[in-house]
Amino acid sequence: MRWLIPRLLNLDRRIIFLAVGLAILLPIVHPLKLPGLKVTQAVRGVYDRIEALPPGSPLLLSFDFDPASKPELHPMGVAIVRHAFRRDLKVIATSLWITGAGLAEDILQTAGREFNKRYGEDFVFLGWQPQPINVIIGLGQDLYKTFPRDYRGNDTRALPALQQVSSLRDIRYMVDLAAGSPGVEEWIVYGADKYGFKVGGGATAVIEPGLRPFLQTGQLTGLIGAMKGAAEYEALLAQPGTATAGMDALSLGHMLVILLVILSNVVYWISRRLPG
Amino acid sequence: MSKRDPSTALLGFLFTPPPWTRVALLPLLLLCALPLQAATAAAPLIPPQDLHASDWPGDTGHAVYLSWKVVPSDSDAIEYVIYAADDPAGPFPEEVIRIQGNERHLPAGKFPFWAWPKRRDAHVVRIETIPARESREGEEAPRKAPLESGKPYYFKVVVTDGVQRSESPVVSAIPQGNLFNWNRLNNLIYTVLFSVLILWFIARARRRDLYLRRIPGLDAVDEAIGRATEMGRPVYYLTGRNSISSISTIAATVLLGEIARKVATYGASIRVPHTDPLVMAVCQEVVKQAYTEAGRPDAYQEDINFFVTDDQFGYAAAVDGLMVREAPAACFYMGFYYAEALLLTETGASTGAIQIAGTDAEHQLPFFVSSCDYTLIGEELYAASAYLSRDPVLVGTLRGQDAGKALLVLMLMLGVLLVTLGTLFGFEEVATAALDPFKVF
Amino acid sequence: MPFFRRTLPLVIAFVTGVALILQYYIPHEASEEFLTQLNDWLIVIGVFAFLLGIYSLGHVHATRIRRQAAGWGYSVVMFVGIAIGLGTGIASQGEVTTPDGTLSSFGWMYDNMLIPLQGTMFALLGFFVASAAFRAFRARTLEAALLLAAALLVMFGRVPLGEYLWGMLVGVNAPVAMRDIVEWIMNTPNLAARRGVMLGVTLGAIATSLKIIFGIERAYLGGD
Amino acid sequence: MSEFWGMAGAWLAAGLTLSLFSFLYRDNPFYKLTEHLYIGVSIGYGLAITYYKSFLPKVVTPLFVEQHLLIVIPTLLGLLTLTRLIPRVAWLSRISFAFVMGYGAGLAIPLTIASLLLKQIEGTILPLISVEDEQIQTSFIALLDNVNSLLIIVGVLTVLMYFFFSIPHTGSLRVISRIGMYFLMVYFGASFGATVMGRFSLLYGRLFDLYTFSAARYFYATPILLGLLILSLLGLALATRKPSPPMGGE
Repeated sequence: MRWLIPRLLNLDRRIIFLAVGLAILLPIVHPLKLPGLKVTQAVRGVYDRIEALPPGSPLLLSFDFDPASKPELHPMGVAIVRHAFRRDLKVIATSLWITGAGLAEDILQTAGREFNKRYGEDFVFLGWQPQPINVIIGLGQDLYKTFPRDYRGNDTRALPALQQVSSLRDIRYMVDLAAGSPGVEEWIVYGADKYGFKVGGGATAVIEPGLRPFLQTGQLTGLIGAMKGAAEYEALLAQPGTATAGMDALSLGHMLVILLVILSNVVYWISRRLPG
Repeated sequence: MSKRDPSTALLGFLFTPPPWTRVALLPLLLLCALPLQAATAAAPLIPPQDLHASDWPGDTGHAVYLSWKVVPSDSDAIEYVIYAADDPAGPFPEEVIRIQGNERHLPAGKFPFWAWPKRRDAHVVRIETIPARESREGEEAPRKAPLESGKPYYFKVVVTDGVQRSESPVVSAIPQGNLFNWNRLNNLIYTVLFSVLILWFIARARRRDLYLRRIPGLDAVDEAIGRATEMGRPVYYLTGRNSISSISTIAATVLLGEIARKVATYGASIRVPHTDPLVMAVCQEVVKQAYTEAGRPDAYQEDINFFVTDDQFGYAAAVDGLMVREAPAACFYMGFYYAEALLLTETGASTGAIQIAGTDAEHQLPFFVSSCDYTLIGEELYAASAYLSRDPVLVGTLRGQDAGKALLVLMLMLGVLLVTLGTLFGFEEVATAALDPFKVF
Repeated sequence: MPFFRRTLPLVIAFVTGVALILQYYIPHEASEEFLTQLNDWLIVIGVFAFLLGIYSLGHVHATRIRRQAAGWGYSVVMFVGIAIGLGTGIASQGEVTTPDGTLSSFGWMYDNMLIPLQGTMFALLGFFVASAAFRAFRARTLEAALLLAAALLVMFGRVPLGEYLWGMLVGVNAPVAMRDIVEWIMNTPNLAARRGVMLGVTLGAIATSLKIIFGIERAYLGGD
Repeated sequence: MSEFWGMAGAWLAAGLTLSLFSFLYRDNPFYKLTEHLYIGVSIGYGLAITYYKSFLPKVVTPLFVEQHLLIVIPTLLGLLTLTRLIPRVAWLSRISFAFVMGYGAGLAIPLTIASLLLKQIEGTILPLISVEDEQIQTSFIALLDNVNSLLIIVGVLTVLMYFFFSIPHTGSLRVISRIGMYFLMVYFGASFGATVMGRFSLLYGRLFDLYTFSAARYFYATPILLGLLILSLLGLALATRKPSPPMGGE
């Protein structure tokens, strides 16, 4: 025991790196399909709202993330857009993060092809403009003025999908997929509460706990948290995707960290009791 | 988690009176109902009473409302149908809206008591669109035209039970843009109140010294520096990765002055690795000044502050390397940090140094708290710097914010008390109305 | 010209700030029109401000190359990166897809450079968080112990395996599922603390805004 | 895009990913090279998007094609921000910054009071008992609900009071702020757990791609590049034969 403790305390961290790599890689190479995924109320809150929107009504989507959060929010985006297309909603998308525009295009195109939806009629991508707060206010005041052209350069006034929507006042529900700021909080403060619509949140794990107060006040109707939330949404749609596939890796990774924290504290506790 | 919206209690009250009124009013209702029941069979429907149309207050000028009295014969068996025209003589071609006799407010919106007295004796209907005169060919539903600001509109209300009809006289209203939204009066009051609080406290702090409590984390500083002196090992001080204009970096430079002064007094040594040349320039001045104040200008060296690199993980890796080699006795992490915080504190902890952090980076705080011996959380960092610098703007702002917090605490306690007692004794309506000033409309 | 240098900016900040505050309370069409117009201007100004931010970063690296400071070669690489990003962008007119629906060179750059680069920078932290878990995260105090306990519960309960193990431990039909515990932590103590922090931070933000409007906070003006 | 470019893309992506991961071994030239490339590429991408998607439709077209005269004002203000780069006239940029900052501050105050103060206060004003049909509910569920309401109220109040600096934390305030601290710790704990999950998700994403690129379809990009990287790092270590000095500064 005595020889083990100092060795453990000064363990080369590259050994731990290796363990992490294996814990994540193993389920990729050999999927375990671990059971136990259950849908939480917070995720259902978004699903039910979209389910309740009448076909043909607009759904605003904001892709406020960049490639750094792709594994968490890309599957979520795909699931939401699929759901919207299944319900024949008109998807109006935008992005407050400049490097998110490419991912948004990719998600919309992939899901659009899958459901045979036509750009301009069934979905529109407005794109990105600088000054996120002003973009939200601008959409609330006058969509056509803020985005005279969509991301592909079309005149926004001429797009059929935007006929019924001239500002955020014509929107009843939006889903914001956010990795930080600008994101959910900005959409609530400058968009939803000012122009009178509801928000469903999709958030990375890092910011999700911080958004819970909005869930309780009803400023958010629901909250999809991280890859786990995305997997739950995929389960609701009965269409498993990349998030569901990632659950095994997360399971093993988490258990590894839990063991490490416990082991470390036990070792620390023993070392403090050892004489000398 | 269940959500209890106090307004649902209010709406419930509007449509179904609470139990105590039921008991009290029962005999009265019976008295009224008896002759009425006899009357309804024979007499014609009563046309809407006291009908008037007005501009909807506090809007851009595209809505009006109609209101008329509630009569005992209102029930779900009858309907009120509203017709509109842009000429007093009509025609009144299409119906605008149809509501049931027992509906009171449309829409069932929430309004504060000061802007909209909660009248239980009237039907109120908000109108934003009327049927357009010319509807395009081939369209199924009649087109709706929004009301235009400044143009007179004429309305009449017809009450019907499916067989009989009874018409009201024509009334008119002109929708107008308003200059003040009374629903937001409370918000304006808070804006003014907060402005006065902050400005007043800053002005006061300029005139005299205001009290701020000592931040307990500052006591840990002495211990850490004492330990460094004993062990003859350096103290590391990091100022975060934000630019010099951020509040947390400014706070970090203020604290650096204090810590450098103690280090100089004790005769220990300090190292400050930098990631921003501007912050470094400021810190050089700060440390020099501190050494002079401590009476040890001779001990000051230019390379106490040194530039490492401006890239995120590169900085962390280089500082980690230095820490491992020099085994500091104490590490201070003040200011704003991003994801590199994890790398820094991990290595710091593994060298066995006393670690003291102070940051307002909410996402990094968990990692600081679990790997440092003491952490100044969020505003505590500003408070520590205000406490040390005695800068009137900093101190005044903190005191002003404290007053704001005290106000919020009072609002919360009062609110919870009112709602709880209201639920207990059945006066939810009064309780929720009393809480209107704390709400958004 | 001290008026133009110092007073005029403060007057502008004050007038714009007060006008915007009042706009919230004035529902009249003219007030809405004012907001619409001014807001659009802000976006246009933002286009230029964006360039300003990029310039200052470029400037740091350009100076480093000129002075041949330590690691100046890496600064050259950064400019090569800019050239790749901008060059492919110009070649594809900023479109990630070509008119016939295939990937443009800009899109190719985005998919094969930007996505892996940005993704990996933060994926690295997955490794570091694990090693920090072992080497740094200690229950030194009661507070830290509470933090670690909450963290362990959340980590355990938010993965399917945790839910499954909990089911094995207490029985699948137990009245309390693992996710209920996690959701309770998230929706009760976590919510309360975050809301307390939020209220404090919001008051701080309002104070900062007020100080900008009243010309007490002038750091944004830069030095003289 | 041809098959060649698809293959080249996979090799490039795998190579960039691996050289960033090489930081796990230690800070090394491959990592630094790739990191600077990353900064550059993001800027280049940002410039291209800003020019084509923002500058052209929001400035050039309205000004020169549609000839909206009003756009001249923000364009001038925008150009003024750039004077910050010319020290002699840098003060001119203050006019634009004053406008932008004043606007942001004025816009934020009433809206944050509404959404972040009042709405949150409203959400915290919860009744501590449940009454139905004039009966105080004492069922387990109802009581649990009440306890949770109480916890939220106590948590918000104590955390608010923890950040109170005008009164010394002695006596009852000491107890209150201690409780506030415990609530904060649970919040940080939840964030901690969540952050671990977030980082692992990202790691999963990258490792998934690397695994995909190791297939025969991509001509074993990952293992080949990994091998090359390890060899080069080994070579580098042999060439220097001493721990790498810290960069810059000293």
